[in-house]
Amino acid sequence: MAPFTRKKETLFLIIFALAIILIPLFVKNKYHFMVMNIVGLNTIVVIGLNLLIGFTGQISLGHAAFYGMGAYLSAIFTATFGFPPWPTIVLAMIITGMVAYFVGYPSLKLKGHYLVMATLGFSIIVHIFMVELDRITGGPSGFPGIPHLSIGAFVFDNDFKNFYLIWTFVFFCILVSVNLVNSRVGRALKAIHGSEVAANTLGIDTDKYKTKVFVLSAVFASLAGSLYAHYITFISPRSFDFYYSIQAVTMVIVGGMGSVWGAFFGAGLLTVLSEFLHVAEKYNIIAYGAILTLVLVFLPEGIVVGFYNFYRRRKIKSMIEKRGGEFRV
Amino acid sequence: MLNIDLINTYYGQIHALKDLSLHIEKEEIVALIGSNGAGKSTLLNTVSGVTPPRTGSIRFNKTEISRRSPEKIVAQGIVHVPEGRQLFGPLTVFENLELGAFLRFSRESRKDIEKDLRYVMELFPILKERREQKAGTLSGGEQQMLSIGRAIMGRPQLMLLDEPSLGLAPLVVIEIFNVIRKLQEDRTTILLVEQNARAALRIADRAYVLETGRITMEGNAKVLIEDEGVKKAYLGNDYREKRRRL
Amino acid sequence: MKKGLLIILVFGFCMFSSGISDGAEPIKIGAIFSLTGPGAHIGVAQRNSVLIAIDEFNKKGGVGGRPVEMVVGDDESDPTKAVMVLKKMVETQPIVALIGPTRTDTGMAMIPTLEKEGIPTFMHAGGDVIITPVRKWIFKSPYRAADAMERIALHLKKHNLNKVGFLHASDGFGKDGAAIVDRLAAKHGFELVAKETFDMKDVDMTAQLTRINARGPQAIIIWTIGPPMGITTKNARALGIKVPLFQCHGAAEPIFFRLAGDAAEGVMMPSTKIVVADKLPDSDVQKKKLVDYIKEYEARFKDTPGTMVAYGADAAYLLLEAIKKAGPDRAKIRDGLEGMKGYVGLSGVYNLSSEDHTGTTVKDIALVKAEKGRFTLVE
Amino acid sequence: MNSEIILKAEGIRKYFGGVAALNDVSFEVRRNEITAIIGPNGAGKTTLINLITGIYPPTSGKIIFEGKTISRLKPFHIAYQGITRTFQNLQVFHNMTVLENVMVGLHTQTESEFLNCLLHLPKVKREERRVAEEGASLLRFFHLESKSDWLSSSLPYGEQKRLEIARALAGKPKLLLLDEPVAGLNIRETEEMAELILKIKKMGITIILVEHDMNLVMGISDKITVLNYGQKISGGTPEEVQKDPKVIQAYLGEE
Amino acid sequence: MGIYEQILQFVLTGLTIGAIYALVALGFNIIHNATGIVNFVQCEFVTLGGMMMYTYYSLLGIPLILSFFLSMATIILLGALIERGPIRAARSKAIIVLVFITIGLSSTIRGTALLAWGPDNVPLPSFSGENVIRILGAAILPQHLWIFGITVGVVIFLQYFFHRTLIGKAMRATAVNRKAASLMGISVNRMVLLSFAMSGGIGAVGGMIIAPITTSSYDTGIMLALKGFSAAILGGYGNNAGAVAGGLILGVLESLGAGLISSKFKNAFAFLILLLVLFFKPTGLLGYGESERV
Repeated sequence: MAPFTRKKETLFLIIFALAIILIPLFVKNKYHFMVMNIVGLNTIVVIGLNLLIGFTGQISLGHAAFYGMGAYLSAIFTATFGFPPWPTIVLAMIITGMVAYFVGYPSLKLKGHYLVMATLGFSIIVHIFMVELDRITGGPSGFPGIPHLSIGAFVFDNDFKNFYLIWTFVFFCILVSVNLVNSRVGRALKAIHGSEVAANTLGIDTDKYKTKVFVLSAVFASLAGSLYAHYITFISPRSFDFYYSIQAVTMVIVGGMGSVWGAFFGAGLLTVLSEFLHVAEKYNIIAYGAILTLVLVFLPEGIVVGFYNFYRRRKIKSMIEKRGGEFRV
Repeated sequence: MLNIDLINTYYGQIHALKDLSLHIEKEEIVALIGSNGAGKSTLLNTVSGVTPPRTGSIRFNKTEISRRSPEKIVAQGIVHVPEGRQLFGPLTVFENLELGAFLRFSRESRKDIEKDLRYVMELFPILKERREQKAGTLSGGEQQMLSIGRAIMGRPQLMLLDEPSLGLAPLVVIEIFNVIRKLQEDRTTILLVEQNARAALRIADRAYVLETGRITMEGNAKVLIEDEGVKKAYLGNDYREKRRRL
Repeated sequence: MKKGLLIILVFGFCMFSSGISDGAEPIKIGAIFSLTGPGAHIGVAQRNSVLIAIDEFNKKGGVGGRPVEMVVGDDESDPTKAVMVLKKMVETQPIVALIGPTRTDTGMAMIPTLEKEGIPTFMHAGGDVIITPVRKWIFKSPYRAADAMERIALHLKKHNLNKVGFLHASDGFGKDGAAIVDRLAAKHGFELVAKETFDMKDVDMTAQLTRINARGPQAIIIWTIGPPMGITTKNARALGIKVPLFQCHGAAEPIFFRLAGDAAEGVMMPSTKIVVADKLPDSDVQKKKLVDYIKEYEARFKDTPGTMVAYGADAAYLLLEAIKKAGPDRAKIRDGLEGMKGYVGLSGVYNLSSEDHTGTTVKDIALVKAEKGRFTLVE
Repeated sequence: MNSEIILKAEGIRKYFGGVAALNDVSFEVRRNEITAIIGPNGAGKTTLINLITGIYPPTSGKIIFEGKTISRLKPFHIAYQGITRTFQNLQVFHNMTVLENVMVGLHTQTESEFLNCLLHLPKVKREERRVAEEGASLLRFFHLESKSDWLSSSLPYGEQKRLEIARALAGKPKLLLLDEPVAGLNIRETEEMAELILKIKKMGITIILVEHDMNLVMGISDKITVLNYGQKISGGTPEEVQKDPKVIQAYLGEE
Repeated sequence: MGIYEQILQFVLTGLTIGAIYALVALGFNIIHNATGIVNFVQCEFVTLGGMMMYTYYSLLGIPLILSFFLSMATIILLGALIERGPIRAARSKAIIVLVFITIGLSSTIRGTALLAWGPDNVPLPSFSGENVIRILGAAILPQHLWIFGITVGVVIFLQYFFHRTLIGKAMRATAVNRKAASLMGISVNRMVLLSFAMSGGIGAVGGMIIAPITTSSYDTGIMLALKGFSAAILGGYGNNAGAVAGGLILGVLESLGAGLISSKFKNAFAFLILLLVLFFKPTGLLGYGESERV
């Protein structure tokens, strides 16, 4: 889909920032805060993944591994070795990024299902390491006692404070992503999605860009993982298995590929939906699957892009009709 | 036998055929000539149901077929030999021929089908030798023969032939065209699309010249072969005049 | 969008919280189990076991006429979800105590919140990390894995089986066991000849058992819960391994016979007495309680209770006992639990204290053997 | 008007799984001329273009552009050398607007990388403004300015073809390769395209043209190279080629 | 047990488990060839095979052989329904959308299975007893022979079907060239339908023959399907000989890895080899390159 114009993006960003500031005035419930915080963390992962899948057209089923690496690196360095949390988050992002580079460079030469398998295989290997290196990671029982983040004496030790912390990061992630997709690099990524060969003949080093955006998306996931670890203060491998990868890619698709805001909506809708469906108790999984299927069958472009394109097509149609032309899709 | 009336076909966003009409009589060879991109292949695809027309009608033996799926049209007796042969590469020559008769297995006896198989092997003895070889490993000429042979196996009343001489050495082209003539003698009607205009016009009864989706000339093949306009349709107008205008 | 999200959330909460009320205001207890996901096969049985305990309690008059109501949540076997379910419960229901969760990792994830909120919690999780170190608000009802393994070790010592092979799952429970077996080997002086692991989703453990068998063990201990109990037993028998096989303290379930088939014959395991209640001497203090409970359970769920049920029910019994004495006050309930001495439960005689949040010892644990589709008491 | 040679192919061979698509083809392109490559279907024309633009390397032989061997370079390197192209099957980026398509074409003319773009530094802002302006002026040149924020997929076919040329031109190439620029266009559009190509030539850009439309080829080319069965069978001015019996035979069949 | 007997044991068990992976991989391949997608419902085909067998045999008391074929028929029907329903109705035929539709379906079916059969594992009796068979010092169960035998049977059947029957040839033709197939009068939709039905049947067989060893529950299929997919990719996606080779290689590698190197990292070991193969041969062991036309 076409991007919003720069001005519109700025307007949205301002509205979004205001919403983040104002929402806590209306919410008093820890649970609702926690749901929103998880939405926020998922959003960060999904924004990164969307840059890779939605914009560049390269599918990864391995981002749970990067999410987990962020969480575990933060946990191990701070709780076990007593590193200060903030620099550790950056360190975790750097290490995860490096790993992503070494995995991504050979993997992204693969096409289609082979790329999916390579990323999936990688994430399974990482998961096995989380489980088996139990002296360091705490193994399957998990890693407890991770410190909350703090600034000076101010500790982010409840859902409300973490709301501001997490959503500030979400805001900046959206901001930099909006910057990126509306830039030379963003256009290059979309061009790779549109036609890799054509992109290459226009001077875009497609291998380099694919690897770089893979690294960037891994770094986003790592950041979310670190925030998750410091927020919940406990992590276990179960949170970073391949179901999470599938869930994240589903969020990308349901929100709409190739739209930064779509990533936010996808993460929000699916996270809230699965919470909401607890009403259905044992029909929960069935309902979740059925809704997912229906959305994809009837709104394959995803919710945000789907509606946006619908609106856009109508607009163009009316424009053309005014000029007396013929409209075809 | 086949009546095409004012069809318009779009290929993606390209308006490929514009108000096109033509007709073919029983046991005729009709050639369709014109330069690349004129819409010849699109016309065949439209008749065989691959890219149905947006408007207009196509009647075959008085039955309207323009809204039918390719499978149904094959069942009516029209078989399309597509451009680029479109063989099933990993399957053997024999299997390719068998699949040509796909629809007949449920209606006809094996004997009839085997009779046609022998007929094809007689027409193209090389295919008999290559029976168990994978179609993808054949040479270009052999592939073209197999492609035509596969179509014969469907025992069509009307055969649509798309560029049978494409990329073939001259001797092979002669062989293929001999077979086409033989098919006509055996009472098959043929609509032949060719870039190799001279060869096509030599065996055709009638011909149509197609330029950018429209028919610009039609008539007796023997007459058209001498026409200067045909040459222009291929090699372009005298360029000096053109350049002056630009 | 944000507004829409809020509406959805509020709407959901309204639908969820429309509870039942008859007469006296009920006292609410939260109960979080893994009803879906990989822990579901234990979670569902646990929920059933707790249901019986609560109904029995309410029939006897509840807390001064006020019934106790269980608010059930499903953590989907996922730590993040577990915390969310817990927070939702804390925010929307006036729960005085919590039962569950099923798994060690979901339990660990919930601990920070539980400690902060001050909710007395009786967990069902198997892992000892839950109560080591002792946490103010957290108790657990299944035996300490260390105690259960000790029970096996005592048996080995008695029969002079000194070379032991150990096979465990790579999940939390299995790894916990792997750490304990090292300690016990040192303590009781047996030799650990081989130690192998497998993934919970694996379908064949022949390779691992072959490796163990090659080292000539005199006994093999297998530490896992769920389907692998059956697969390992079958694989071991198929390999012609004749030495005594031991499973963990979660294996004494009717399902063990279905999972292991004929191979189950002769396998030993630590267990609660619930699976051998009818074979207990009448002098056993637990016997009457066990027999009554089994009757009730069989009538209601058309199924024979296994050892897991006993752990689940005890968590409820102990909590209810404490609530009865202390009333709906979280802090008093907690204190009451720590003061619980000599309480006769299904799994043993509980002596809780500020140092011991499990309350059972190796003496409470029976060693049972699978024989002809039933469990029999070994010692 | 024999100007300097800008591109030279020497003994190019290309095999696909043992089958020769091009067999010992040599030819030259002179600066600021339009050189057409023609030949019947399957003659190897598109393969030749793909070799020049580095989509695949030749099996043997050499391609020299402005004195530098480019036959082993990756496509994006070749773009930086000053060669861009269009495609026979349109490769317009359908997921982007018309303006964005052209802006991608300016990739080689700009240099902001990931970090700068993420942070939207002032340098990036300036560059963006420049790119948008240049893109817009290109669209004006191609009469597409009124549709600059349309999704490129919603353009009519003929305009998509123009857009692809605009995109290729944005990279300020010295050599532009056009693969069947008028295929699928009607007569009026074809004439417009011919004018456009001549205008591009006037800008000082050398052009290689692969095309079946002989009116166009004969009308605007300076030199023509004719391929058949992967071999060069003729070459020269349009008049020479039009009269060459080998060419007539290749196109119309045996006399 | 000497080291050679041990290795023999590892190879034998690896081959039987590998046979299951191969079956699942074949199921993936058949649908891939017809549609180009990864069908996640393959997990549920395997799961339901075991669960239906349990239902027919243990709950309804239908004889073993009859139960076997009834279960197969049920899953074949399910496969067909999935194609006729959501897959054909999908507005977008983009591969990623279709793949995620199958993920949604997979979740729905898994939830339904949980509701229908509960979370517990259910047992199935071995087809012919549990008396251990000894081969050169290695021990296997009769069921292992069944697994191997039935897999070989399925492979032979598929070989026969795809190379000797008209419909089979038509399916291969459709996979090679949809357009040409429809020009021969072959209905592409019907071939896709058939491929869903067939891979349902094959998945079900896999689920049924492994269940007596592993027991069966509402989510047993996931890990088998994951390994099966890996096997399919390892062999070259879409290539049936590759699927069989990939499955057996993966099974043996795992078993040898667990037996000789470390049981802790045996899965990591298998996936690591898979990654290395992909890095050096990007289309799997026996895959054809996908050519890109410009």
